[in-house]
Amino acid sequence: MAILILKRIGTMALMMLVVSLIVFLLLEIDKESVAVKVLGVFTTEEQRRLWLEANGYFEPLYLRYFSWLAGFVTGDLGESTVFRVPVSEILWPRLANTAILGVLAMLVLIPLSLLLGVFAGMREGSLQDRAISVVSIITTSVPEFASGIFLVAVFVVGLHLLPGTSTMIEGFDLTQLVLPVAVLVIYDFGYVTRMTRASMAEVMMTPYIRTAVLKGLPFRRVIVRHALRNALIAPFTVIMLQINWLLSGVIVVELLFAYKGFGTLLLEAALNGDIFVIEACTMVAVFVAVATQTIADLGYTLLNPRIRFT
Amino acid sequence: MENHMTRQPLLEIENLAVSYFTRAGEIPAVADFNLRLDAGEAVGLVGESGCGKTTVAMAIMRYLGGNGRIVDGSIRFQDRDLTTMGKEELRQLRGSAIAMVYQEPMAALNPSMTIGAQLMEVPRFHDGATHAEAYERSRELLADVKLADSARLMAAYPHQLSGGQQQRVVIAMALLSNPKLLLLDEPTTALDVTVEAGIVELIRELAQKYGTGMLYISHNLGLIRDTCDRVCIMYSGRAVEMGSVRQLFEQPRHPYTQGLFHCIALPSTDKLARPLKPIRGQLPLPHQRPPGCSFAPRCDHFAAGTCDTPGLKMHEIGGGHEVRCERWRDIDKDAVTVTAPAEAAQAVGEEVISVNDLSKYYAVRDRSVAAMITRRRVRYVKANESLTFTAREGETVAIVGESGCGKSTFAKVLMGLETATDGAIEFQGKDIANTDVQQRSRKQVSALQMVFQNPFDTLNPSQSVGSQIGRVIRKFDSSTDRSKVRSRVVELLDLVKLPRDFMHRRPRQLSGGQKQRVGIARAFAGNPSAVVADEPVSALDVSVAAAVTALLLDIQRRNRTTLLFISHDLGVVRYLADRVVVMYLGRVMEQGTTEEVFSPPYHPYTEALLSAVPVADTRVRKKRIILEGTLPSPLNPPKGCPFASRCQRKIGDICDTTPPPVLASPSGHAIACHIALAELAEVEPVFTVEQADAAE
Amino acid sequence: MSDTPWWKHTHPAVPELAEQLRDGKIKRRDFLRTATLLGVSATAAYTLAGRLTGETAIPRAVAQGSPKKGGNLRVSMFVKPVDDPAISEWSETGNLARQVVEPLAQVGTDFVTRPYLMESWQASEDLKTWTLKLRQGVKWSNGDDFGAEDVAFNFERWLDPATGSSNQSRFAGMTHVVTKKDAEGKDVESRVANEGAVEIVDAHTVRLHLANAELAVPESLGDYPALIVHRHFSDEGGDLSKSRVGTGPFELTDYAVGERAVMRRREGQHWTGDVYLDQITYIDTGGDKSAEIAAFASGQIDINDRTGVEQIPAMQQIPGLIVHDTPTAQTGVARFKVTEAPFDNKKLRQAFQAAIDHARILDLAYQNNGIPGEDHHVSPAHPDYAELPPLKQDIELSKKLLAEAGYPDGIEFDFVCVNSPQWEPNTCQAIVEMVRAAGFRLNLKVTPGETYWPRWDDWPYSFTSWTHRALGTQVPNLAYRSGGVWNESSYSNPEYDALLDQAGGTIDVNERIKIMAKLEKILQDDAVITQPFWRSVFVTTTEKVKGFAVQPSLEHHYNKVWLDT
Amino acid sequence: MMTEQVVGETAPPSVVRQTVRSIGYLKESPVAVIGTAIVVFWSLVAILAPLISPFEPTATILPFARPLTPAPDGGRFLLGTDQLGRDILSRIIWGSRTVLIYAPLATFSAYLVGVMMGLAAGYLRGSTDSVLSFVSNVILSFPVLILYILIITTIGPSGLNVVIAVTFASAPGIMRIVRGLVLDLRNREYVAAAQTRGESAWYIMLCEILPNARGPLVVDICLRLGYVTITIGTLGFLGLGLPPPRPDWGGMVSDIRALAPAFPHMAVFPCLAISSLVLGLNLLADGLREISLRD
Repeated sequence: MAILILKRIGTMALMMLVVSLIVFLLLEIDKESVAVKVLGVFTTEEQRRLWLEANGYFEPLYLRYFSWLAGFVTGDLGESTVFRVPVSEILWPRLANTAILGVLAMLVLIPLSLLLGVFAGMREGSLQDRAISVVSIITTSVPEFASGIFLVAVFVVGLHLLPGTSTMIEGFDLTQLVLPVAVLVIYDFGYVTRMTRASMAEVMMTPYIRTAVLKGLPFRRVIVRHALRNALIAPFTVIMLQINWLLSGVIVVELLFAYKGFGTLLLEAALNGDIFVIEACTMVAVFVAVATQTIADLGYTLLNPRIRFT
Repeated sequence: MENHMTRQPLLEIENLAVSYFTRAGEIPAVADFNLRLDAGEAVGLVGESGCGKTTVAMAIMRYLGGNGRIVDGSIRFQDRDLTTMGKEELRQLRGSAIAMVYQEPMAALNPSMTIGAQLMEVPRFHDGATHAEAYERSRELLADVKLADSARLMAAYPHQLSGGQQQRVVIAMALLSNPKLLLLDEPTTALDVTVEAGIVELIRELAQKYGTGMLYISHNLGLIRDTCDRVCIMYSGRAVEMGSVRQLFEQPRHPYTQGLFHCIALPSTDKLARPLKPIRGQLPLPHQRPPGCSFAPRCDHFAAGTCDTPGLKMHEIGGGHEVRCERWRDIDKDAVTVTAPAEAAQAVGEEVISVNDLSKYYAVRDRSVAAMITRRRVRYVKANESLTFTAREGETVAIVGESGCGKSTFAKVLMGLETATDGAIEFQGKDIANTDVQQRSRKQVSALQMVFQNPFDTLNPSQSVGSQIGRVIRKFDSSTDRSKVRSRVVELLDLVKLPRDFMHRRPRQLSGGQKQRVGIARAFAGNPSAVVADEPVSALDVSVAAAVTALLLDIQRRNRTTLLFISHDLGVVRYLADRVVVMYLGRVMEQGTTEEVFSPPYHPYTEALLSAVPVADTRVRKKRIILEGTLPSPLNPPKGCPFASRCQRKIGDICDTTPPPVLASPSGHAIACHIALAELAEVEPVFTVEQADAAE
Repeated sequence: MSDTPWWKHTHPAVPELAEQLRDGKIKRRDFLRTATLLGVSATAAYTLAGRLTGETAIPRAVAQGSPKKGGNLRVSMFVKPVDDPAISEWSETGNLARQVVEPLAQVGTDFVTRPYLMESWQASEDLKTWTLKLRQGVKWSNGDDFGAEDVAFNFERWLDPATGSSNQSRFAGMTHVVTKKDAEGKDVESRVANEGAVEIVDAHTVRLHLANAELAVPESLGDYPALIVHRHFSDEGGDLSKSRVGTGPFELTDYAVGERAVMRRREGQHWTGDVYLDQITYIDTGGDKSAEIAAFASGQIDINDRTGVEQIPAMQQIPGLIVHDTPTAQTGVARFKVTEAPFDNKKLRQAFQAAIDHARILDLAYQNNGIPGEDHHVSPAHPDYAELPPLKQDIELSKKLLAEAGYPDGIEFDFVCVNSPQWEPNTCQAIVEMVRAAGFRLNLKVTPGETYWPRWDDWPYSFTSWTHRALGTQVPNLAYRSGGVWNESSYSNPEYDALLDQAGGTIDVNERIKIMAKLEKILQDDAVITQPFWRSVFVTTTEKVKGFAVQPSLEHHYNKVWLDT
Repeated sequence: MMTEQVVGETAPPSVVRQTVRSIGYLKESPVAVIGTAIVVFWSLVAILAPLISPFEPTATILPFARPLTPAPDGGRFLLGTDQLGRDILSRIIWGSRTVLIYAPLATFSAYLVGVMMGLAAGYLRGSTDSVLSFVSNVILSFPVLILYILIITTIGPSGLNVVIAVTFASAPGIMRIVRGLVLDLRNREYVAAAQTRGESAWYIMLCEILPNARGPLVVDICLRLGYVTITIGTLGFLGLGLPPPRPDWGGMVSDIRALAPAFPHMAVFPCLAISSLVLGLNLLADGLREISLRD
């Protein structure tokens, strides 16, 4: 197991290295555009040249890459051109905010979708199955921006029940997270539910469930002891992948609700050409994604004795 | 045979009818089914796939899935009607009074629970046993099913066990609560023949020990003969004949039962003396069953007005022997003599394929820490080691062995899908062992073709039959003339006795046997001089298999093609091969003519293989040899004789340490063994025919 | 605002202006604007104007009941970095800084520039020497007295090329170009301050010496990069978020860029008198305008920085919100690159012009919140604006002209515009639809700013937004003079250039307007631009917010704002 | 299992008959029927846009009209108009063209690349597989919307670039699916049969393997079309989508979202349009999967 973990971490490091190269090349290969982004459109060529010179941009590309990478590894993420502060000063608090949002969404999403999925898949083709399937397929078809706008129209403008933005100015306020979490969950729970349902339904069809039933076990026992464990292996991976998805999903939600998270930081950076923030955000996002993927793989191994013991 | 009427009936099925309800409507799976099973009695339920035998078992268990329903009749178990029983009562019965053993042991066990946990559930839920009691009982039963090291097994997961061990676990689970009735649904079909022998032996012993009534479902008459007291033959959802094993095997009355016996290649018989006679036609689909006798369209004794009237009943013909045939009195009960004309053995021609010291290793990269320390990072799976044999024109060479013996690897090397590690294969005078199929000339490729194992896999589902055959023709003749290709396709369809309009069919519109015929047509499209047939009929029902085998041999003889027939079924091999090569763990154990291999001197492995073959002939007495242990890992093969770890005739350390010499007789019969040939020659033959006055 | 006594030594042009006003030769508004720029105090100007015209001059910031003290004003605005006001590029930065540090002059909600940290200014006749009389008794929050030294220090910083302040170009007349050799021996040009450009006359008087005439000095002093920091600002790190010494009524107590900024009222009396609010909380609601509406709807904010025209209908639907507006000289122009075919064809351009109904575009794209444009880029808000006969849409004429231009079957070309703010693509879409009837098939290419701005003066036909400038000649100087720095249309007309020079040297408003009329007519006839409208700007508040009026540059003047709870 | 009768039928099945049959096939799942109906509905709307659209989609007529307001020159704004006075119904009708051009185009392009990669990786294995798998893992490790934002902000928003971005971001996922299918299918005996007659690798990949992978791929195409539709909408919402004035559902919502609380009709209808199309595609995928599982 230790070997497996080490191996996975090695793969992860390699992946991050390649991603860093891609990000670097994508954003910094054209140094002229870097200068334009950092100094602004209305600067003279002379000013840009001076800046490039001062910041070592006339070094060969690979040297630039290595010094950039070294900076990254040591936590020097550069300075935001829009915010004019070190990127790390804004990035980490924003990431923490998104983590709060993400964890809350997951706390709602996971039990909800697993429960519904298991409930539906347990008796495939039943009324409860049909109902859950229909609801989940409909909610999955509504884009986040649409459900967000409607929830605001109904609960904020119409009913005055909930706060319209989630800026958390007066300190942490759970009511401000209700709508963002709702939007995230509404869009995503259908997918996880359907995956869980499919997995559960498949397990319910397997010969070993037949064995368990024909062993004379009570239905509850068959479900809880025999079906669930096997049925939850696939959704586990799906759920871990949702963390990757969440990093995308929060962009729309954070924008809609003015939540000061990682998603809006990245989006605004991208729209404003805040190059070092883009780089840092992307690297962090990919790191989180790759790390969860790694955890998912390892967890899958742990959950699945067929892999664990070979 | 005791008169079962005097005994207490354990299970009585009366007028059972089961249907599945689909969008297409009601599909009757079982109709008018009656069966009585006494305590301690073993009844065999035999039939080809789709005949409804598993449905009967599942109806007893009341487990018919979402769309299956018992539409008529009753199933009484110990005088309680299972068909009307409440859920809770049923649950208490399941797994305790009635238990079941399944076809695929691997699938039947929960992959994420330990063996122990799965076993212990039975006493815990049925007998209210404590954890400790349940553990103890489970462990004891594991020992009972002859699984050594039961404590370790209790903590193991299913995938860590071999197939045979898994099935023993399933049997142990079934027996844990001392069931009165044990349903066995093809319990050995998924297992290798030597493993099967061990399981069958175990079932027989346990049934005696526990006095359990058994309903043994199988398509293999040989297995039924070994395990059951009475037999019920099913065809197309109905029982067609029922009686004691002796009654049925010696005097089959129903034309279908008779046909079945004609389809089986018995290892005790000779292909020339008793050729296979397939049943013509094919099983009707449930909604296409004819009125009256379902077998009527395939029956030689069909009489209009009699056989096609609905509601045919079983007729008692004495001694508990029943048959559902209106004309049973008119059919000669010894009609087994209807034989196809015996064909003379053919003279063999010159060598076509010559395999010389062929080896094929696969490199396996070991990434464990231990391997890093010992620097043995790369290890080799020796799939084939020093194979040497030849095949001549017009000859059928059988390559026999259990799964993992390397026969398929050899086929791949021969076909050029893999290249050899060492050695040579001479084909038409050229060494092709290291020539990838892409590098072979078109002539070489077309001269060496293959028939594959799985009929459901052998044809591309998205292309029509005609275009698949046509592609081969275009490829080998480089002929692009559409009409020429088309006429050749028609020719080939004629050759494999398929209607010409099958050209436009998609594979999914074909039955398994028809697909396999197309596969044969495809293989012979380029007029090959040699054809490799990799278990071509193992997945087919007996009646279909017989027809396909006969067809294959017929074409082979006519074209004087060399046939390399890969099989694990010694019955078929005996029937059709001229020469036999027995393989074990990538090595040749024994080779020679069919007669030589099937009679002493045997290699101990050959001997064990032969004894494991179920024989559906009550007159044949068979020596029982049960192999212990499992196949060694090909990654780490034994130093000496590969078979030493399981050999019933192991003579000592020499077997473990020294590779055996090849003992060859002048005729070319070769055995790789440390035991002297003379000693082996004195071994009692595996099969002895009890009565000299056998029909043949 | 401030009560400044009548300053005796007004600019020589003022009496003349007053005369013209009295004679009805110039409008009151024009008088006010020009007079204040020349150094007449706003109150004085208003009083004078009132006396001269008989109207009562009341500033727009009207009394709204009796002010209450206390409260927290929650403002929705991008919270941009607050470091050095001198280099800030964003009005948002200026608004944050403005609460802490203050400018010498301020443009009021009525467009009128007034002295702020000054008591008055006075320009020489040639407009080259400006004397700034600083306000006395103003204290820095650290207790220091505010004085000439602070102002001199700020000018020094602004003019130092190392600072990188945009004020350097605003006060270009105080600098000259020097050529230096860089490390590689290449010539590098940069601007440095002229010797003696800033003269400290006494503790509260500073005199600026410019090399050329400059009328807009007071407005430049009121612009957001011209906030006056303490003389030790550089020594204390040059960062306002760290060194929070200021003259303003508030201090920055909590600040996270991109999220929030909290201003608390300083102890003690501010020099402008009572400041009612206890606290101002700036809340960054992000780039999504619907989030801001939701914030208003759920009572999370009291006021926003600006309201997009596209938000107004929604704001109006929410009870308790007031949308304030003020007209400005901000605009956008669709302009041809007149040096490039086919736009070098004047007939074609005129055909295009004839196809435009300016008022209709204003209605569609800006919901009629502004003044229709006249395609010459001089605003009625400018003191030197000359009214021309209104332009009329004439599709038939347009078709005819287009045919004459050689395109009887119409013409197809690309029209490039930036994707935000939204009124720009909206305006462009309205134009595209409008001219279709005359045979112009325009392919609208909406691009992000990142694509648009690097080439903004390069596109053959594109739409550019322009901010407002004090005088009618300022934008034409930049945009339509031959070789002008921002001449995006590449328009070049010696006659036009000459008129521009002439107007620049003419202080007499009527004379100037006469010149402007010619100037405007030339540009209009040459049909270089389509200028659909002059747009208003908007700010939304809740009903609780009192004492507020929109400042045309969207500056936050919250000293007299109070919350009615 | 055999689903069709073995008797009868002698003529070779024509393309038409095949199509008719596969549509008949859909009837087996009510879910698929509803899904198909929705998709076909929108396709017809897109095709017939010039005929059924009551107004020019870009014509600026009467701003802020509520639904059912009569138009000044006759007719009625059934779904109202937007802030520029454009008829919302007409814009939705014409917007279906944009969606039904770009989403399929992007999906098709992604499929072209993904299928080729997947075939090569799954069939050729070895270093080709390692390299392609690693590349796809790297791309898939980017949260997808972040990837889109990065690409679009780098190359700029335009229809073509959306297609490029979708291709870049989706191809690796498609590759994974195809690779998985190929890994299974390559062991089929008909593939071995093709190999033993010396067929070239590309023939086997394209003619023997690919057609048999179409079942799961068709399901995936439907899901992915829906997803791409949402993605294009979301990019439009974030201001990175297809530039105006071409009507685009996501862009329509984005343009008026500030007005949504006051003029819900401007947001509701485009949102309904996009959701219903995605729903149709999801239902179709669900139905197809259901049908394929039954056989």
